[in-house]
Amino acid sequence: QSILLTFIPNVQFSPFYVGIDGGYFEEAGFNVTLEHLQEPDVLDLVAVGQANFGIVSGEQVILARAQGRDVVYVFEWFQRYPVGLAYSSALDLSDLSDLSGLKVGIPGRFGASYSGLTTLLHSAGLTEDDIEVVEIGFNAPEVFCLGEIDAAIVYVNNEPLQIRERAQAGDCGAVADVDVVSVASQVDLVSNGMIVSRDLLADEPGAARRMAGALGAALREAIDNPAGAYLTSLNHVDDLPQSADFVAELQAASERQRAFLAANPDRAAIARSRQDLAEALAAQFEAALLTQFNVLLNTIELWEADRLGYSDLASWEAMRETLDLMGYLDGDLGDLADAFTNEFLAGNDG
Amino acid sequence: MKLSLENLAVAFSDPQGGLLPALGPVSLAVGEDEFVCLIGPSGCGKTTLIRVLAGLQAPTSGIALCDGVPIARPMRGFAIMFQEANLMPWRTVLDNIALPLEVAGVPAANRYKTVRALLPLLQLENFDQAYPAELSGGMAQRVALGRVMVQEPQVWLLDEPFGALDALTREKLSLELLQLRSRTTQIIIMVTHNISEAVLLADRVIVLSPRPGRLVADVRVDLPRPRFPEMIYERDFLRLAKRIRASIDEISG
Amino acid sequence: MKLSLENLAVAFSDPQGGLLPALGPVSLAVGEDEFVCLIGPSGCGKTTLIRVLAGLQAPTSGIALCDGVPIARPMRGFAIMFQEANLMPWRTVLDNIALPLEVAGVPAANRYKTVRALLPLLQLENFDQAYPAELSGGMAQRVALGRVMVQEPQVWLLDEPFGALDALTREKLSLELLQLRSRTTQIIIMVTHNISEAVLLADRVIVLSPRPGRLVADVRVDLPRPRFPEMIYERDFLRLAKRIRASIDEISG
Amino acid sequence: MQESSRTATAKIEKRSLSARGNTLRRLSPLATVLLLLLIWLWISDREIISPILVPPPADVAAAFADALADGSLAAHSFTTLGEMFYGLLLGVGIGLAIGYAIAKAPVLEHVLSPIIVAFQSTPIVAYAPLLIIWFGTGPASKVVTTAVIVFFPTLVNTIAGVRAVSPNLLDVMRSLDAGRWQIFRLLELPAASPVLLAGLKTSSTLAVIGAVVGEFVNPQRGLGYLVTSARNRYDTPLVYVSVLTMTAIALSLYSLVALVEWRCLSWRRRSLN
Amino acid sequence: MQESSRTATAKIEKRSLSARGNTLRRLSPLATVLLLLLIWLWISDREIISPILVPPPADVAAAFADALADGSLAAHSFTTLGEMFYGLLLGVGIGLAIGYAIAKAPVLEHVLSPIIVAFQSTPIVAYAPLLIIWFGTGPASKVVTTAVIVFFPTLVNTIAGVRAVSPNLLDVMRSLDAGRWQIFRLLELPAASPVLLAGLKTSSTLAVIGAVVGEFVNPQRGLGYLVTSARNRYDTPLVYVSVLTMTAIALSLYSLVALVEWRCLSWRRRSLN
Ligand SMILES: Nc1ncnc2c1ncn2[C@@H]1O[C@H](COP(=O)(O)OP(=O)(O)OP(=O)(O)O)[C@@H](O)[C@H]1O
Ligand SMILES: Nc1ncnc2c1ncn2[C@@H]1O[C@H](COP(=O)(O)OP(=O)(O)OP(=O)(O)O)[C@@H](O)[C@H]1O
Ligand SMILES: [Mg+2]
Ligand SMILES: [Mg+2]
Repeated sequence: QSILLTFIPNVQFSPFYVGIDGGYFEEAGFNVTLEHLQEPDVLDLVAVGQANFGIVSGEQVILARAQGRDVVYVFEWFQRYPVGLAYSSALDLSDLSDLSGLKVGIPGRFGASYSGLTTLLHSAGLTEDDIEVVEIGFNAPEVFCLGEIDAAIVYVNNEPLQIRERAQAGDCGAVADVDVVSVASQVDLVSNGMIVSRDLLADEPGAARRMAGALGAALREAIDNPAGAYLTSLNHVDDLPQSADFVAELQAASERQRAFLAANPDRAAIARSRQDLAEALAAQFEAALLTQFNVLLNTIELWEADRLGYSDLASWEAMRETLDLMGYLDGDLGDLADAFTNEFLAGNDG
Repeated sequence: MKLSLENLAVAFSDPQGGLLPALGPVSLAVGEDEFVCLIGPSGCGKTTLIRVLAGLQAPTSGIALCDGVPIARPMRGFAIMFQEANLMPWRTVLDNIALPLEVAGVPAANRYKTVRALLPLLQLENFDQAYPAELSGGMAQRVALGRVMVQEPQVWLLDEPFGALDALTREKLSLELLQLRSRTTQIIIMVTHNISEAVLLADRVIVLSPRPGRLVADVRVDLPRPRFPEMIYERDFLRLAKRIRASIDEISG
Repeated sequence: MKLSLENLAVAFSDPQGGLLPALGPVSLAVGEDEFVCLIGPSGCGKTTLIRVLAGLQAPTSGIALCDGVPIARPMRGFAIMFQEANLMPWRTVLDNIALPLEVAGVPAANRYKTVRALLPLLQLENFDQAYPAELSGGMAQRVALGRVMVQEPQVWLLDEPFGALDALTREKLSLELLQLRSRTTQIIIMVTHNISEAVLLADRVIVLSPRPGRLVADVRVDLPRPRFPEMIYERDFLRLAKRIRASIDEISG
Repeated sequence: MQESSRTATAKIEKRSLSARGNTLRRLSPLATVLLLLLIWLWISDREIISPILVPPPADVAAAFADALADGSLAAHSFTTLGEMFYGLLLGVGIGLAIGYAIAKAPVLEHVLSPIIVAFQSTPIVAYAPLLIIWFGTGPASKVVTTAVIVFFPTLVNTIAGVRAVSPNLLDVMRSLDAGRWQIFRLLELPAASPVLLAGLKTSSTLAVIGAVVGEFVNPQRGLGYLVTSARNRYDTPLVYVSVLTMTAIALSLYSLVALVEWRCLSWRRRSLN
Repeated sequence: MQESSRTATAKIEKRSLSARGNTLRRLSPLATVLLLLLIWLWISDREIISPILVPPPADVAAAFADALADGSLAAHSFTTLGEMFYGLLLGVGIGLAIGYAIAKAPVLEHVLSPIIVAFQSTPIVAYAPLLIIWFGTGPASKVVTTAVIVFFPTLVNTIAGVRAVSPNLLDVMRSLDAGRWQIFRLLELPAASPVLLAGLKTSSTLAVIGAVVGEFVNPQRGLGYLVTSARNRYDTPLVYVSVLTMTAIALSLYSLVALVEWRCLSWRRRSLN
């Protein structure tokens, strides 16, 4: 059983590594291998039945359904939309409409970044014509630090860290620190999650449920024990920063966390435990060693929810509205409610 | 083996898009053991004739036969020496001469032995490892001759084989050719511009007209064999040479 | 214009990595208006000598001078005809002959006029639009000769210019050469293997030894001019021819 | 007897049929395209591959008509064509110049090869930011991408072609006291042209890739952008339209070079007859 | 007088110095690399380009040492090398075969060129899903990517090289009643080798690009993966390490071809002296 992922092996996929190493997938009856592909390829391969499970963002589901790919979104992995706008702290953007007239870098007019920018502008009552859009590819930190743009559309869990690190090292021109306004803070847009094909639901209705359950459990473990998740990721991601000290410290932290979790703490307490861990590590290790771990912590903030996997119609509608604004929806989308389902999530039995 | 040409003619498409008659029609029969020299003005089709016999050029009309079989492709036992040396520039003298043996599948040691035995005769003793670009014009021609000799053919097709050689080397090699031939029966058809050479070597001298080459004279050389260079001062020799010269002068009016 | 060679010698690196003496040392002076024929065994360095004079080959020792100036690169007024035709396969006969004029910057109309006037002489009338691959060996050689003629050189360096031609064409062209020369003063240095031709044409016949070629005989031909082919039957002619033949026989011992 | 005269007759016929042969020759690429179209029709009709991946020709034709009608296809194509044109100009020009220099002075090959190979083998993503900073986000960076990829085949084939020029013919030119430029124009260019044109064939098809890859890295407009954006919108017919347009451009360029070749090498064709 | 004898002396000296010349020749690429390194040092020392884009050599060296020590660089390189090897084998093999066929039967060029050019000019993103369906997500799909890009230069140069074989020498072989394979081995291969090797030079450097692009589309491991991953972490020194490794691989391959060329064409060198 392949799960098709996007991008490349990366600490952000740690729930899947936990799912494999922790035996969650196996328990659910899957022998999982992970493959990384371009997002449209993931979607098409799931749609034609070449693979059963894939991870794509919600907007892709809408777009693809409009073009006749009958895939269903069964588990919302990222509860918060990961895109945001990074800008120098020196800039006052407390009111988003102040964006007007600025030079904003974006990878290109496609994908999640573009949806994110459109949504941000829309919620600020602006349009693309009010700002200067500069297409820079995936080169935001460089271009930003060289002062070529005023702000950049970024993935909030990764690039701001990189830029901040540089800014603090004095490597980022006039910029001393960056602030981020995330799309999620303005509008709830549906984000990355797991898809299956309609055919699979018809042929093997149990498979989606078992997979959603396993993923939910693995995701929960990754959220609750980031140190453990990072250690597991080391087995799957070739070039995660590590050192003997760091690994030993993470192992200790993971053990402590396990003990702490055994006492059934509430979610707020767990969140605090993550914060504490981050601070403790920051005091102990140099920043370069910690970046990927911090990416993981940032990403966990995007995953965290009371009901993992749950997506609501409003976030889908918001996404559709955005896509409409972008002029991307010309096909026949049908009923948006067919695009996703929450029926396979734990606690929704029957 | 017997060769015969029956109304053989070759035409090429000419620059203006028409047809350029290059040779013939020619009819000719060459017996078992004949040494035939071809003489004719430049561009009259001698090379073309040789190429037809070698199976490299299809006739436009008429036919060339070997023992009654039409020559449509290169035949076994035939060897051709081209007007140009046509050596492979990446092969040494040794390997160029050995090429026919290599194609025939003779093992390396054997073929080099055979070729080395030939080098003194060709006066190329110290040049076995030289490349064609390091040879003089006459040396290259001798390598090409060696490439024919090594095949021990039954039919030799030689297109001005001694053209680039000085008189002495020329005599030496042509006498060598006569000797080789005295040992086995072979047909030799040789193009030359040298009347004395033709009379000295051949059983028959064929004179062709200007383009398109037709048979103008077929002079039987009935001098005794073996022949020697000194013969060129003999009466009979001079008579034949003059007759050939006369028929050449005639055609060019 | 006067040419002189002073202890000129050329050596090439030989296949074994040593040095192969190819020519000389040779010393020679050629006057204003001389027609010199070079005779020598194959591989003795005739071509090499011609190439040194053409400025295409640096001597290993000694020097070649033109009016006292060392020849280190191709000189104005010199034209060389190579032993091979060396035509450009992508140029028609017309364009191949016109090449020197094109290099000299002569406008197209003029150069084609000049070349066309030359074609009958070369017996290439209907082949102006033919490509080299469509020519016979002798025709290609005549194109190469035309390429030299069109330059109207003061010094002609001819390396076996008539080697691939039949006796008649050969005579015709060499007489043409004599005529051309009778009109202006020109130096002609010509390699040939044909003793009669040498005596008929030259003021001096130089005989070279086998490699490395040294001067063996320097025979002054004092036959009256203008000369005609019929002269070859005259006593003086035969005497000179015999003398040259004797010195050739001598060196090859 | 029959065999040989048959050969002869065949040879003569071949000549008189050459006009018809030319027409055939010109039609054969069309025949291939038609055949491919039929295979495509058959595949999508039988759904041998899901229509999600291989849309039916009719859909693609419709998408093509749309893209033509609203002028977007033309606009994107012009962008890409412009990038290709300047990229080719730059890359081929520099490739010819450096290649000629190397052919004439072999030491240069040893000195320059590390730089040249590095240029050629470094994937563009690696230096995309530098490209954007130096050449901006406009077409210049794509022109550079194209030039880089186009440069190499031109270079190596120029070297090979010029080096193979017959030394005998070089002697002829030298004996005529021809200048460098004359030697190049009258001897080296025509002598090397078969190899140069082969390099140009590779370069011209790589030019499309170069421009499109440039547009992937920094997509603004052009056919590369169109592919990416159509792919991201799951508009497979439009993906096909843009890819087929690229192919058409590449094929036109290739045919152009082939035509030049056909003209330049007419002598060889006639000589070989 | 002096001038000419100087030329002569120079010529003789050149010969006796050829051993030293060889050493020089071998060292000159190293010298270039050294020079580049110095320029790089100078740029990053003076911060002419921001260290964000061009990290100091020392950092890159450190990253290189790390990547070597933990064996990851070797592992990724082997993956990419493997893909390249099989891709080259496949692409060059097919290119040679089809190229030879086209050279011998020119009609084929007209029939096949649309297919071939289409293959060459279609960006891989357009057919990535098909590639994965047919060849899976393993190395096979990258081998195919490599083969596709490597195929074309081999093809066109094979055509050009084989077509340029002297018809006179072909007559020699035919007169010896040589078989097809003998004609190929004894005449066409050596005669066409300069042009074939030029094609191989282009192919071998494109092979790196092919493998890496394949890895971008479907990244599991390999140098393409390493670049993406380092890029994503904004680990510029590691980006440099992986790119320099690619360059080193390309350069080795190129040198290998150049070496073969040096051997094959020794006759030409000696003839030209
Ligand atoms: N491949 C060809 N294409 C067109 N015409 C040709 C071709 N080969 C030869 N010819 C023509 O055919 C005629 C005869 O040529 P051929 O080479 O047989 O003459 P030849 O008698 O050998 O002359 P030479 O003594 O000069 O070598 C010439 O006019 C030549 O132009
Ligand atoms: N480029 C070269 N490299 C090495 N050796 C050469 C080169 N050119 C000529 N030679 C050698 O120099 C000697 C003289 O050659 P050259 O061509 O001058 O002879 P030639 O007198 O013209 O002979 P022929 O009458 O056969 O043409 C020969 O032994 C030849 O092998
Ligand atoms: Mg002939
Ligand atoms: Mg000579």
